[in-house]
Amino acid sequence: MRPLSIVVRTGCDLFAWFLVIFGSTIIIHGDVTPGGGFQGGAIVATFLSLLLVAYGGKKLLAWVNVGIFNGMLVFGLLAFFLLGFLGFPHSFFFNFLAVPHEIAQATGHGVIPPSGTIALMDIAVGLEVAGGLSLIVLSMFKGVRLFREEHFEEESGHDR
Amino acid sequence: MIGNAPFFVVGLLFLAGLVAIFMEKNLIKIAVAISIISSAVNLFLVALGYRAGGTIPVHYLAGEETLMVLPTPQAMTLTAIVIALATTALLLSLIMLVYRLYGTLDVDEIRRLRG
Amino acid sequence: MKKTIFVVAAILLGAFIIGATDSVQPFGDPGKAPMDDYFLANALQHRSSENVVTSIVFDYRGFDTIGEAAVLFTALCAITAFFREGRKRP
Amino acid sequence: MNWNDHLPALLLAVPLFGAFMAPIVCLFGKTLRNVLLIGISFVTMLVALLLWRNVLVGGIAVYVMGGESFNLTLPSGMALPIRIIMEVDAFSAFMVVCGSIASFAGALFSTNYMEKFSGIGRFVSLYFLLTLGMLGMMITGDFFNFFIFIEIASIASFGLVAFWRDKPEAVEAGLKYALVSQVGSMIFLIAAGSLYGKYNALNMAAIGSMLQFGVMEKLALVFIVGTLAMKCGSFPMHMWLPDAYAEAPSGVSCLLVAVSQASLYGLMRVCFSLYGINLGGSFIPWMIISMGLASMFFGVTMAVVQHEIKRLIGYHSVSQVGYMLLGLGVGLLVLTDARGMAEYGFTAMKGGIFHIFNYTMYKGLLFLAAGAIYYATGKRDLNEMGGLARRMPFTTAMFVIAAAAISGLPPFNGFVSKLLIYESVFAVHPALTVVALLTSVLTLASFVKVFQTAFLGPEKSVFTGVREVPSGMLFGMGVLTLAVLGATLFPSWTLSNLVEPAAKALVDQAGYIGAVMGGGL
Repeated sequence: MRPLSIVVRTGCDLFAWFLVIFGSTIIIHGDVTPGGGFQGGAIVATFLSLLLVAYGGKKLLAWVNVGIFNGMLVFGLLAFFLLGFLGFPHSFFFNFLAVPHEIAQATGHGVIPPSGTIALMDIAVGLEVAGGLSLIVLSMFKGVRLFREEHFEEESGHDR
Repeated sequence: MIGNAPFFVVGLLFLAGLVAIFMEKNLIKIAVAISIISSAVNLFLVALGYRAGGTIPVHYLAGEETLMVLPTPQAMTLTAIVIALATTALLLSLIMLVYRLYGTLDVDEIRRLRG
Repeated sequence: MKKTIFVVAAILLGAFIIGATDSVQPFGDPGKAPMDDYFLANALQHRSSENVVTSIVFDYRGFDTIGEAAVLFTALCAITAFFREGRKRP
Repeated sequence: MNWNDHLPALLLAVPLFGAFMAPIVCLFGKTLRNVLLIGISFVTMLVALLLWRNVLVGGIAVYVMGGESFNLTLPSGMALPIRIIMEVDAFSAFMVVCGSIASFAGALFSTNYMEKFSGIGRFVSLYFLLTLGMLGMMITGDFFNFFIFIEIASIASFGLVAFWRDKPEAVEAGLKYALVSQVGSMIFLIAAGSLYGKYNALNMAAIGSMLQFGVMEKLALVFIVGTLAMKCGSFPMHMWLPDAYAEAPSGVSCLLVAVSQASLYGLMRVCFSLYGINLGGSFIPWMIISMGLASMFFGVTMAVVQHEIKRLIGYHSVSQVGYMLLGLGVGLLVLTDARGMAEYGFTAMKGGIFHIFNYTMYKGLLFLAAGAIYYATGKRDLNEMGGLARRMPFTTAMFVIAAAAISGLPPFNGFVSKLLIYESVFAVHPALTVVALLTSVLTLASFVKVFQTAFLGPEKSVFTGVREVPSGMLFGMGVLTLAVLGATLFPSWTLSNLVEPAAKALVDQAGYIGAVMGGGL
């Protein structure tokens, strides 16, 4: 993909970051307002696709480090799994951190949100979805290279 | 019938998707048809949960309202949307691979497996 | 020939589905909903989650959600496996 | 806290953990990756066996995901379950044992088989996710959860079928499977949604306890049966199955066999435990029986003319699924008729269920043996092979055992289950037995052909460099051979411990519903 005109690139420079902030807001306030991990993560992932469209693939691939997205993905998944696993004396996926509404209102909010694992899982899933969708976009873009470059070994099984 | 118009629309969309799958030759159009079917199913789930006059199932925004729409279909739809997204991405990748190996998107020409 | 059969079958199936719209509930009136009323009544009290949908997604039906995350992860694994950089040809 | 109570959750948590850990572990080299692949699938098998033992001793195991305690199915003041409930009765436990053994064997086989390809980290993840989807379908008691596990299993299988991305046939098979399966899943979701709309419940037992057989339920039943019959590869929609089985890597084909059995499980669960005695008339049972007959006959006739080994075995899968549909369909036909049930229905169900075990084991073994032949010779066409018996003695021996079992030769386990099916369906109509016998004869004929052309005969000059396959692959085949020989040598033990409890649990609709609806406070 070729980079687009300067107008588009400047617009992208301005607004792409706000998308990340908007997505993060939706992720963090998932237990209070409409939205949640999946929706917010999808919005955060638009950051990369916007940059890809505006600047073209060559420049973008020089900027990004795929390891970061892989790390976000695996960290989100393992955190989600661990939060489910910690509920184990009761049962898998038991919400062991939740505080009932009356107590939460009487004592005020602490560091951990009163909805317990709901809010934490929101963040974990948000990380996972943001990383995962970015990786999907990136690797589908990279897949275009398979059409051009011929110096990879063919992988077509044992029977060829 | 007219009271059930949303379900009727779901049926029409589903039918449109099915016919497109069988009639279209282009693989990308078939992928679009599958997307349409998934959207029809999502619409169906959301329509199941509507209660006449109900509000959004968020206590903070609904205020003192007591009648809310059913939340479970919305949660199910969220899940189904993500699944549809994942499948669409996978289908498009498979179509890219097919185009790379066969050089065509016509379903009638992609027939190495037969019998 | 084969195509005609398929199209006829598709139209029959579609007619089936459109006809079935009469047998589902009337729109806007789901009738008694004990499960959903339980969620609406208890999500705020027990879990102090204002958003009932999120409390269903992550708590009451939390196991669905890890399945959903796994679906996304599966699609990602499949796509990155398809477009992997294979070994360089010597 | 007693881990025995949490086995249903652990059964799903272990492969899930393996799938999520695979990207990290694969950074640390090949050995650790193989240890993960084998270790996690071995632990899964262990958990499955423990779960099966627990269910045999203690009855139906119920597990509430996210509940305050694991067996509190109904919260106070509620008549319906609100959370996702895993329900493991003897039939589910039986299926779980079959599936996890196949998964373990495929994992052992894949370590050596996939060695020289890139992207194995993703392969390991996909393999565990496929195992997870299969096991989840087998133990879940919730409709929407069932849909999710169907999707996990099918998306993972698209990825694994097309894993050799430079092979046009593999990509085409994956795409074909993806198109067919996606439409099917959406139809399943419509059925689940309409059941939810009517009863405001997603739990199978809860819906089963309230079910009235009206127009909507009939439509939902037809949708579910059609979809799941497609996913287990029965006749009118079987076209994807031989392609996908033949083009997938062999270890994966072995697991895919078990995954299609999970769809069969879902079909039987919906027919027996959800609709059960409410299943008015005999339309659905006869539909299942005729689908079974058609799959048996057309599958085997297509198989006889094939000349690629794995494709031939894939067409035999279609015909073998027919046996199970026949046996279980006859059981369904006489579900409300106590006398017919006692006389022949229960025998038919025992035959069908025993055949599930046998089929998973020997069909997995056949796929693995075919994969070993591909690995050693690099050829896939039967006409180019010959005289492999001297070069690959172990593979030959195991292939012979599997081929004898699938053709129903007397001492082997395939014979026992087929005999049970023959003698019981004869009471319904003699023509059914005739078709089943004919299928069996044709199966024998085609496997004699394979054995004779590939292993016997004069040695071809191109095969002088062929050697026996590496030990990992032999061990993978050995696990399944042990299972086949075990069921062969101890048929009465297998029947009374594995099969009969499963058949009893499947018939016992009230028990399945009562485990959820009767418990709690």
